[in-house]
Amino acid sequence: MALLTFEDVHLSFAGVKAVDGVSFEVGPEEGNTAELLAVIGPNGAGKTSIFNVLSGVYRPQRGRVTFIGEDLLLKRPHEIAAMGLARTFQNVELFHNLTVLDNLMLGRHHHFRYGAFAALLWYGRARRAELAARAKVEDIIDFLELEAWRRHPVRLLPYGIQKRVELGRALAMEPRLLLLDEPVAGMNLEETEDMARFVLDIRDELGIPIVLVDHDMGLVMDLADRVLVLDFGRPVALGSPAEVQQDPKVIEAYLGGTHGRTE
Amino acid sequence: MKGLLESLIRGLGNGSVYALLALGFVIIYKATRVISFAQPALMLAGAVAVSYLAEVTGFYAAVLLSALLIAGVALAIERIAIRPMVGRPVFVVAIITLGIDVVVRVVVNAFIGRDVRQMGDPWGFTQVSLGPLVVQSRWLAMLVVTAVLVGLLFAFFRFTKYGLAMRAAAFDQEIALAQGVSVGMVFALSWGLAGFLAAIAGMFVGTGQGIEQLTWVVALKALPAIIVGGLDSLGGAVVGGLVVGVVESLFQSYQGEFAPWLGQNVAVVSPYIVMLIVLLVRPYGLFGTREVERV
Amino acid sequence: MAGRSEAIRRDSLMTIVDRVRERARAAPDAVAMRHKDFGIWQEVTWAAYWTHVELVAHALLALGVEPGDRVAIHSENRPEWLYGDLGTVAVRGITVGLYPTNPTAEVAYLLADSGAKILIAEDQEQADKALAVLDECPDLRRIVYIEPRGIRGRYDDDVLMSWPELLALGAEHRAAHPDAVERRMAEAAHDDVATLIYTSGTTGPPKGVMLTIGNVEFAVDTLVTGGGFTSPPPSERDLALSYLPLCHVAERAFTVWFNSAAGVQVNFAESIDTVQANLREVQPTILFGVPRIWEKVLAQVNIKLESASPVKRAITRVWLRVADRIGDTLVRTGGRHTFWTRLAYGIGWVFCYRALRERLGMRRVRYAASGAAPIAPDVLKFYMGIGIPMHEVYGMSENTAIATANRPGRVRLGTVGEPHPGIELKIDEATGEIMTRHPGNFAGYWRNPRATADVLDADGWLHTGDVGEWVEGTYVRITDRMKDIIITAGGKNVAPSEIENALKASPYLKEAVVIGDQRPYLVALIGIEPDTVGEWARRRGLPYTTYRDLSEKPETRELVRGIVNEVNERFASVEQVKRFAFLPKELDHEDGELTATQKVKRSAIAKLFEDLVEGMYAR
Amino acid sequence: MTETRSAAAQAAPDIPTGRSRKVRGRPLLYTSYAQDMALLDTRAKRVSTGVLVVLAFALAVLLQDRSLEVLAGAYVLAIGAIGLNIVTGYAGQVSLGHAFFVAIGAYTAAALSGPVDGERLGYGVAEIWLWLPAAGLVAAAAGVLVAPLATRLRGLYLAVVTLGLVFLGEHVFKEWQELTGGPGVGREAAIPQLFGVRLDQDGPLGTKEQTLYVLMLVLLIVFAVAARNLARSRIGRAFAAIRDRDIAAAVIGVPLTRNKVLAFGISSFYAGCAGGLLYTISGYVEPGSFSLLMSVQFIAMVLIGGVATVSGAIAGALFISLLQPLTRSLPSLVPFVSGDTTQTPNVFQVETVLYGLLIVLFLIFEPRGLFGLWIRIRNYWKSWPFSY
Repeated sequence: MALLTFEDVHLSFAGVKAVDGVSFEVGPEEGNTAELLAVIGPNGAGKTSIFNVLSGVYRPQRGRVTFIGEDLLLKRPHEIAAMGLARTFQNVELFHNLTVLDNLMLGRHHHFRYGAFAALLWYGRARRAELAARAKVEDIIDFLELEAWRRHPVRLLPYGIQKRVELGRALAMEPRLLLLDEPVAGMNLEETEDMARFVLDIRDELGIPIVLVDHDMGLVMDLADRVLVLDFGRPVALGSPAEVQQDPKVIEAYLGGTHGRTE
Repeated sequence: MKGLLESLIRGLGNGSVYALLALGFVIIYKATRVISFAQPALMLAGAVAVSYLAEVTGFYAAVLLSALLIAGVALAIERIAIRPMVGRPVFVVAIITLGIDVVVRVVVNAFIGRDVRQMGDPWGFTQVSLGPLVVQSRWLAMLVVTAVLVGLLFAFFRFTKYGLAMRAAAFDQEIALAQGVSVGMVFALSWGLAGFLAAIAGMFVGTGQGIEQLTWVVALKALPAIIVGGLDSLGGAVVGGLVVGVVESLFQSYQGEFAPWLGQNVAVVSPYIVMLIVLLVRPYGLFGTREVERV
Repeated sequence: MAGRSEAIRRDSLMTIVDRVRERARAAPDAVAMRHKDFGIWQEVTWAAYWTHVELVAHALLALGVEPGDRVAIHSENRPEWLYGDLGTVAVRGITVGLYPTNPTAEVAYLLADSGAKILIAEDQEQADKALAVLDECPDLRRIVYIEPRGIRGRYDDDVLMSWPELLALGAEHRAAHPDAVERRMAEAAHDDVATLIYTSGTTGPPKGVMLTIGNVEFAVDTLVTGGGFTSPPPSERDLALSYLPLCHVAERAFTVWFNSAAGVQVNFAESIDTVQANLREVQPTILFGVPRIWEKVLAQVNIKLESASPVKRAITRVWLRVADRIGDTLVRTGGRHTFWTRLAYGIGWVFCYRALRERLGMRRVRYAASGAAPIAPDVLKFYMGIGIPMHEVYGMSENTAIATANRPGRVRLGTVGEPHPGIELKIDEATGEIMTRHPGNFAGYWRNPRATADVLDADGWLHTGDVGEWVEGTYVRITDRMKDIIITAGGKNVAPSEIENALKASPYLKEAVVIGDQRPYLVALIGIEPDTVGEWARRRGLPYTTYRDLSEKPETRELVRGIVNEVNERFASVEQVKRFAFLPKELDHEDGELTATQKVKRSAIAKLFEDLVEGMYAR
Repeated sequence: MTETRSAAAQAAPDIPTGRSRKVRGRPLLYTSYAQDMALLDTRAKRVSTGVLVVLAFALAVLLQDRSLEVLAGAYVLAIGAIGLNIVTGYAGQVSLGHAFFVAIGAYTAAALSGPVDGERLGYGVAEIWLWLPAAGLVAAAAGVLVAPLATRLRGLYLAVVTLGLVFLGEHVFKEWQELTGGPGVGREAAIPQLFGVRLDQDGPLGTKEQTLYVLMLVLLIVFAVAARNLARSRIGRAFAAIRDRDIAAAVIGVPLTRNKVLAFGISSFYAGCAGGLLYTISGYVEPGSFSLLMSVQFIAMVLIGGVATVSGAIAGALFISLLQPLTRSLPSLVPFVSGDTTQTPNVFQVETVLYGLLIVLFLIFEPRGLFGLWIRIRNYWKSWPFSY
């Protein structure tokens, strides 16, 4: 059974259709290799809206969304997060006054089991849990090469690093599925390459399936196992990068269109 | 029935004063996204100014002069303490206005002194007959003046260049900026208008029984009014003010009779009870717009 | 030399491996090293150190490493480097260190030339380099990778083996042959080659310097336990930060040999980006650096000072001026304080020096050394003035880093100090070449007897290739490399390094290459220091985008012209730089402009930027 | 990821591992997470905090009773200010209703410990370890009841609603004379008794003021440490996340409602305890005390001291409390300021103006308050001889 199913979802704001009958599934099918599904489309194609539906920020008018067999549309954002669905945001949504460490520790919030009383005392279970969480977070710092910034408030960090911290926060949640919203937007070439490397490592080393939203064709075609193309909220094509690139509808709607971007 | 109608008119009269104050709050809120807790002090200052000026210039001229004077004070406050805070969290700015309120009130209190100050208003407690009803003439004055002011205000927002600019800025500051609207001007104008309205309201509050140091509390009734109406709705402010006035008046008249178990003087807090009930149903008030969060 | 080494009996031989084993026995729980990983300083005790060495050694035996076989290590500094090095020496193998910055082509050359059987590669990046050139290295049988990231699960190559697998193999072998390593260690001979240190190759392809166990032991006796550098000698209470490449002889001495012989606690930085922060955490007592590092730190001090608040700047300026005076006095006295300098320093310590040193991570440094390249005296004086006992030392791979050193209390600025006691050092009267003769002289270049014969004469003298002179009878001053001496078209001999160093003493200049062999006058290729010049430009409101853009600003040219003119005043007319041009890029090891030790490859530069040079002579 | 870390250790389990130990003279060289995450993570902090605490206790014998009384009051206010800081500073929920929760605590404590047959409601439970938690818990319960509103409301809507609480509360307390004695009359406050020993009377431990001073100091330390612990726990981080960006907080798994309720609950617990303790010093509660002015005072403490810091809240409380004796002594220093409330300008007016002005000035010039000033000074020295 698929990890995530997104079935005929319709979402509109004040009559504007943001998502219009989109359906897709995310692995794992056979075997245990994690897959990377890319969702591409021009700005305003409804990519981010799909993520907002998935993480419970928006409620669609129609459609069915299930994750590990449970109906997501009945859940609130934090419950969805606790089920193992982690995401990053198009415009970095970090907690700007907190340090990198605290931001990552926050990703582990739902893994903690101690209560307010233990927190006030900082003894026994609370202390042990915090120390253990720190060790886990340090693994991520190591994985994403964030050592030099550990104690910096994130608002002081360069944009590319902030994006990486946000990815780290999502990883700290130990997700079963990772949603990345334009992970390389606004990055220079070097930062983009770094991020691509991390994304691949997450899929291959950590085995976490990923849904990635972007409009950078080059990156998407390099990384993705499958691609879903959207235009004005409507699905245009779904298939392997090679198939999608050949699809005349895609070429018309996106690649050949006025809002297409050069790679 | 007669009592109820009289009570209603009293409520509408007082409510229209609350509406004036509430309009001040909402105008500032729409322009700056901040609730100015300095309004009570400005209202009190307006009342005190009238009480002093009336001795010199006569009552009506005093009202106009005071309103302009307080508008000027509000402008000065905006320029000195609020403008430098642009871009800071609204909560911080709101607390600054709270601080300003405390300071200004102490200064104004010094002018009031320990005793009640009389306004020299032409109405006092004189009553007029409206058919079978006997009502205080000042309630009618409140209603009429407020109606005129509200009319002028709405016309200002609809038809004048500055009014349109303020509406544009309230709708979307960035777009307004791009259209050449000066945000500084909008800020200043909003404070000036709010100060003007607060002074008129203050004058009305002081009519009848005069003003004393605790009179400022009346201005706080505009807070439930704006919450009930919705923080960002001018119409809501008027409706909210009237609702609060009427509810308060009805409580005054009938609570002792129908619900004595609530204790005495419940009318004083009745606006807050109304506010809580409205908020439980509508978190953004009756006419407020819901903020849509974007991520 | 060979005759002498045979005379020394095995039972008096104490290799660095033996020393670690002894320490593990005597003080198993004491800290041998720390490495910052996962945010905290993880400790390695002597017992753990020894266990790792033993396991690696067993694993190497299991992999069929015979005496004399080469094991290459291609990694940043980390405990595994030491485990690999000592494990190799334990089984009488030869360690070959590769610079982490070595590009693929150089990796191919080094692996093929050394004929390494095993490669310990740090991570995917280094393993990739070796995998790409596997065909050119027929001897290479195994690549052991330390970091599994990106390799595990993705690479399917029998030649690869993970570090845990290596240790597991060692454990298995140890279970089967418990005393195999001990026996191999007991066979160790004085003239076993312990390591190949590849020269940086400013002129030709790198050559492998063979250092024997005897060489290393002599170096350890002279430098470490003999107190050749520090006074009092290093001990278990000392801390060092290991951050320069371990394949360089100097860093090997300060990290591996100081550690095993004297018990100095070695600390490994978390990453390249965090060296400065880690320095502040560790506050080492013994610190070795190359001139480029010391210059960089000084430049950072100046930059930060420029952007400090006016009060701080004024106060610090005053105290740095005082430090300058203290430095002058120390230079005169050879590093010994007088009453007045001690008093001035004491007051300045309260207001400036303590905090400054704390910030630099050098609060507790009791011995600092600069070596591997010439350093400007002004830089040394700065450190001495703020209370960091700084010593220029001299040595090279070919003599196991044993030649001369400025000793505490006997510092002579502008010289590389005095020869170590008990060694022979002479300066050829005809050529001025410095020559050494002692048991630290190397056993020859690996598979290159012709090159060996060029530098090691029949009498056992090592020809260093450095030109020097005696100062005050006992100190050695190095004037230049033999090969670099410029003979101008007018027939005058000019030592370019002196001019270059004078230029590079300016915080604004990073590179200076003086050219003029067979030319009418001297010219220079100049590379600016982007940090300081960038800061200077920012303060003057000059917008710039790239390194190149910055160096092409007319204002920058004016700035540099001023520096060049100032330097020229100190030299005779023929030694003056008449024209200069800017290097269009920052020099780089990977582009072949610098050696792995960041020395300029003169010939390569002259060729790469031929147009620029010709331009300066045109007209 | 966990695999990379344990790889080395896994393979050969018989490799001895080191214990973590502190290295002398290297305050930043942490060898374990426990050291790195300790509340006082450097020797310098441990020493200075220790000295400060010893000094505070020493004051009990060094100062006059009159001064001790002022300080004891300041400590209690500090507990209340820490409470407000939890909900407003850490969790970002603007509350103007703190006085309301303080009042609930004060009356719960007074009623519990009051004499059974007295004029007012009383249950005769004078043991402080009983009525203090009770005061906190009842206030916390009130906080939890209000909180659901907070989860529905944003920003200034919440501020106005909590303001409403104060007015409602004031009204109820004035009317409920059986409990409060009514305006202008009031009632006796909670009686602090510990294992049968009255702490508000001269006794074996010293004078009344000394005993109360030590009691308040001990309690302040306990409450302050607990708040620091809370701040660095999962809950403190969740609060900060909600304050900074609540939608993002929810999406990464922080339940908004539960944490806002928790913030109000804990904050009100602190307020309730402060209320219970505050009037034991004077022995008398008057319902008019719990006005908007009290809320503003607490806000002033938090803002002047420093938002979202415990030491800031304490500093703010001390600052505001010590301002009072200072302004009270003004008439003797500045001739035109009168001590008589009927005169103008009088000390009360000066005091009130000072609150207002200080709030405005701090917010404009040093938004991080006294704590921010301290940080600036500390960083000035720490970054010496540079500026960063």
